[in-house]
Amino acid sequence: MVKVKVEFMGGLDVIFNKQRMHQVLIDGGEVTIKDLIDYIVAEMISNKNDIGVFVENGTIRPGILTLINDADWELEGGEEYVLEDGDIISFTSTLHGG
Amino acid sequence: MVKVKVEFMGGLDVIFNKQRMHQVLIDGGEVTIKDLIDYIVAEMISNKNDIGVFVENGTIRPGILTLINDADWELEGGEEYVLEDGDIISFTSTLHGG
Amino acid sequence: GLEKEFPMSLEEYRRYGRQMIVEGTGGVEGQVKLRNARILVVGAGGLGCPVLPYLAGAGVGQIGIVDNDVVDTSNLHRQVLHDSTKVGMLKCESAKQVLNKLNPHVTVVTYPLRLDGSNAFEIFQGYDYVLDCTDTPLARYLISDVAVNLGMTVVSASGLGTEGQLTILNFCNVGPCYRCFYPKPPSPNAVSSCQEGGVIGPCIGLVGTMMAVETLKLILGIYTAKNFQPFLKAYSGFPDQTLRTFKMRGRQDSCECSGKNPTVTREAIESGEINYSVFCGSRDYNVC
Amino acid sequence: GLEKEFPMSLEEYRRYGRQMIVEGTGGVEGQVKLRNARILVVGAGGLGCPVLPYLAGAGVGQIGIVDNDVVDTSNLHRQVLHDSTKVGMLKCESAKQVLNKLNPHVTVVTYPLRLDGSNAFEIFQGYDYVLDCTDTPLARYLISDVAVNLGMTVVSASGLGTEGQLTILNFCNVGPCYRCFYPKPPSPNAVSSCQEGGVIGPCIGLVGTMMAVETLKLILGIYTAKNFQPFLKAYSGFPDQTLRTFKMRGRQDSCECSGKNPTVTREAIESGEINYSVFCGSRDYNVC
Ligand SMILES: [Zn+2]
Ligand SMILES: [Zn+2]
Repeated sequence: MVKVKVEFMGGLDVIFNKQRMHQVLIDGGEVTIKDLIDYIVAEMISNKNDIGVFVENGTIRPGILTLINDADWELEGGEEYVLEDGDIISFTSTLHGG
Repeated sequence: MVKVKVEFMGGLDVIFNKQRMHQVLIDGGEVTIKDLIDYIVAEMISNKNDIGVFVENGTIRPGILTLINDADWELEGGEEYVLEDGDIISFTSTLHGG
Repeated sequence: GLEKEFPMSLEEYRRYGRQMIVEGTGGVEGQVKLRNARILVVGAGGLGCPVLPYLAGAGVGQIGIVDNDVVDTSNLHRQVLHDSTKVGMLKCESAKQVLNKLNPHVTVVTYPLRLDGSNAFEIFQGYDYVLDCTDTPLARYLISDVAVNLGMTVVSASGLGTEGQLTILNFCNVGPCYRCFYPKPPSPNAVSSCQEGGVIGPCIGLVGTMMAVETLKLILGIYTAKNFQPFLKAYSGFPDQTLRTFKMRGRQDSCECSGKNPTVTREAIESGEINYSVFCGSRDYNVC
Repeated sequence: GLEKEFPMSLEEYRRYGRQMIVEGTGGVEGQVKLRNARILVVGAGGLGCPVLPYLAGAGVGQIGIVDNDVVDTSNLHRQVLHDSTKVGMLKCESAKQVLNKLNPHVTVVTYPLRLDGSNAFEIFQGYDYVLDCTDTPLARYLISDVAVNLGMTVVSASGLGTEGQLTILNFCNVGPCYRCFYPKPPSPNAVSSCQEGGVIGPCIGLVGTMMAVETLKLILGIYTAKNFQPFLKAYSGFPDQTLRTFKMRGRQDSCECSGKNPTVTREAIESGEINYSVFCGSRDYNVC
């Protein structure tokens, strides 16, 4: 079991009851970010029509950045990163307005 | 012995060789912020003429805020607060320009 | 009646529509709060220059500007609301001209005078919030003291070099005041002005822009007596841009202004019994 | 000669003195760097409005402004460099008028056109740095691609609602580009414009002001190939003002523009082989 904080920014909180920060507990031995994404889709998106805002073709939708403790997940192994207790996983939609 | 980070902001770094962040090791059992201030005055201010910029009448000069892990030291016991390993102690001069 | 159904003109809907639809602004209700708000800005310098147009643009109903200084070429790198054709003009008048053109719906009132204990109460009383965009400890104590005595909340900020600080004082008459943070004034020789220390235009500009955000949040009711926590924000522009939030002490019982046994009363301020020049020391602060 | 001894006029010393004395600006040498700098700002909207006067105030020698849109009342709450008397005027011309009055030492060049693959190279080539103050993914990919092909560094920012983001792209031809971060464009339906989503004036204004700070740091050499670390800054204005710094991936070997085997070449862009409208999808983005 692992206990992490999950954060939605850049307007993504809209599909999570407008709440930016969530405490998440996931059962299992080695829980990867990929598992977390599956968990979020299955358990946290209240309106199933919103799933396409978060994932596309089985992974995070293009235009969303994923951060592990404030570092780009590409620096940490991407989807295969194994969560540790206390990690903060942030998802932020890229903004385009100016 | 205690190991903390000491930070000088709001222009105070000028009297610490223009370096904002310092690693500090102090010997002793219970080391308070008061001990840290004494240590800074004795060991870290290179030009002794600058001491009055940092302390006045035996304590931090009026106009300097002291923060313990980003919280006002008044919330943490002030001068008597006992340092813990990993603490970040920040001193910032109050700015007046506008 | 009609006004209840259509509390704003079509032109106002058009002008403010893009901010009214933002989550948290409260839509039409929030926009009416902005229109009813009266904000006093003390200082039309490096902090006031970005604050003023964003408040006017947002549709704040009345903006007062206190400043007795005139536009100078040496200010223009950071005081970008003014311009080279206005050198020598009162800053409050220069600012008023720009704001009137930006948004004719906003009433702009100018006070071309130096704020002191004898004139501050009368000026402050016509406003809901005061923004401290000044540049001396003397002005900062005075503004906080007057606001506490009138029960007003202050957005207070400052900057020098590449750094800046921002706080909210006397929030709802329960938050800390300037004297709670700084019971003793700094020695005059420890205070640097922008004149001496210098300042980077967009660094002080960023802090002023933050003041505008805080002011909108106060007007729109984002801060409440329940959720407000005393804070001080510290911005640094060089070498990395960072913004830190420090959790600050609450209102102090021992405070001479906002505490249990206040001596910094309206009477003491207006009569000159509280002598700010003596309190802060005699050094002549350059205007910044 | 005289120019070496006195590289600036007395008026310039007076105008820039308060920033020249700030630690880190490099004094006269830094001021000459600013005067020799040519900065292209694409977009004179919510981000461009604070960027432009702070760059002009600081004494940047040449400022180019690309924008083919006209001033509209619905923009004025956030685009505070313009005003109600200029509704219908080209934003680039409106901005030029303000900058010319603010600082006559600065050369302002306007490009009242829509940036595309066929005109971007010619425009960019006259400048040292490009600031992306636009509002669509299409423009963001185009600007980054052209800059990479020309070896230029980009300061790129964006905002919506009460949030904003800022990054530096293709720093010194070693940093990541927009395509390194976003190899695939977002689906058009996932993109909100300020028109639809709304925006708070000083929130987008703060991000624009941060762009001005970053630009000064680039010109003054605060960033070096040694100390530069790829980053993305995320600002949030409501309910609490915060600024986070995310450590980002470096340049990607697999990047189609800045990688080992680039297909997004100058020829492919100029010929129209790279079709940005098709790449980003056909939805019509409203100008923001
Ligand atoms: Zn108090
Ligand atoms: Zn790339």
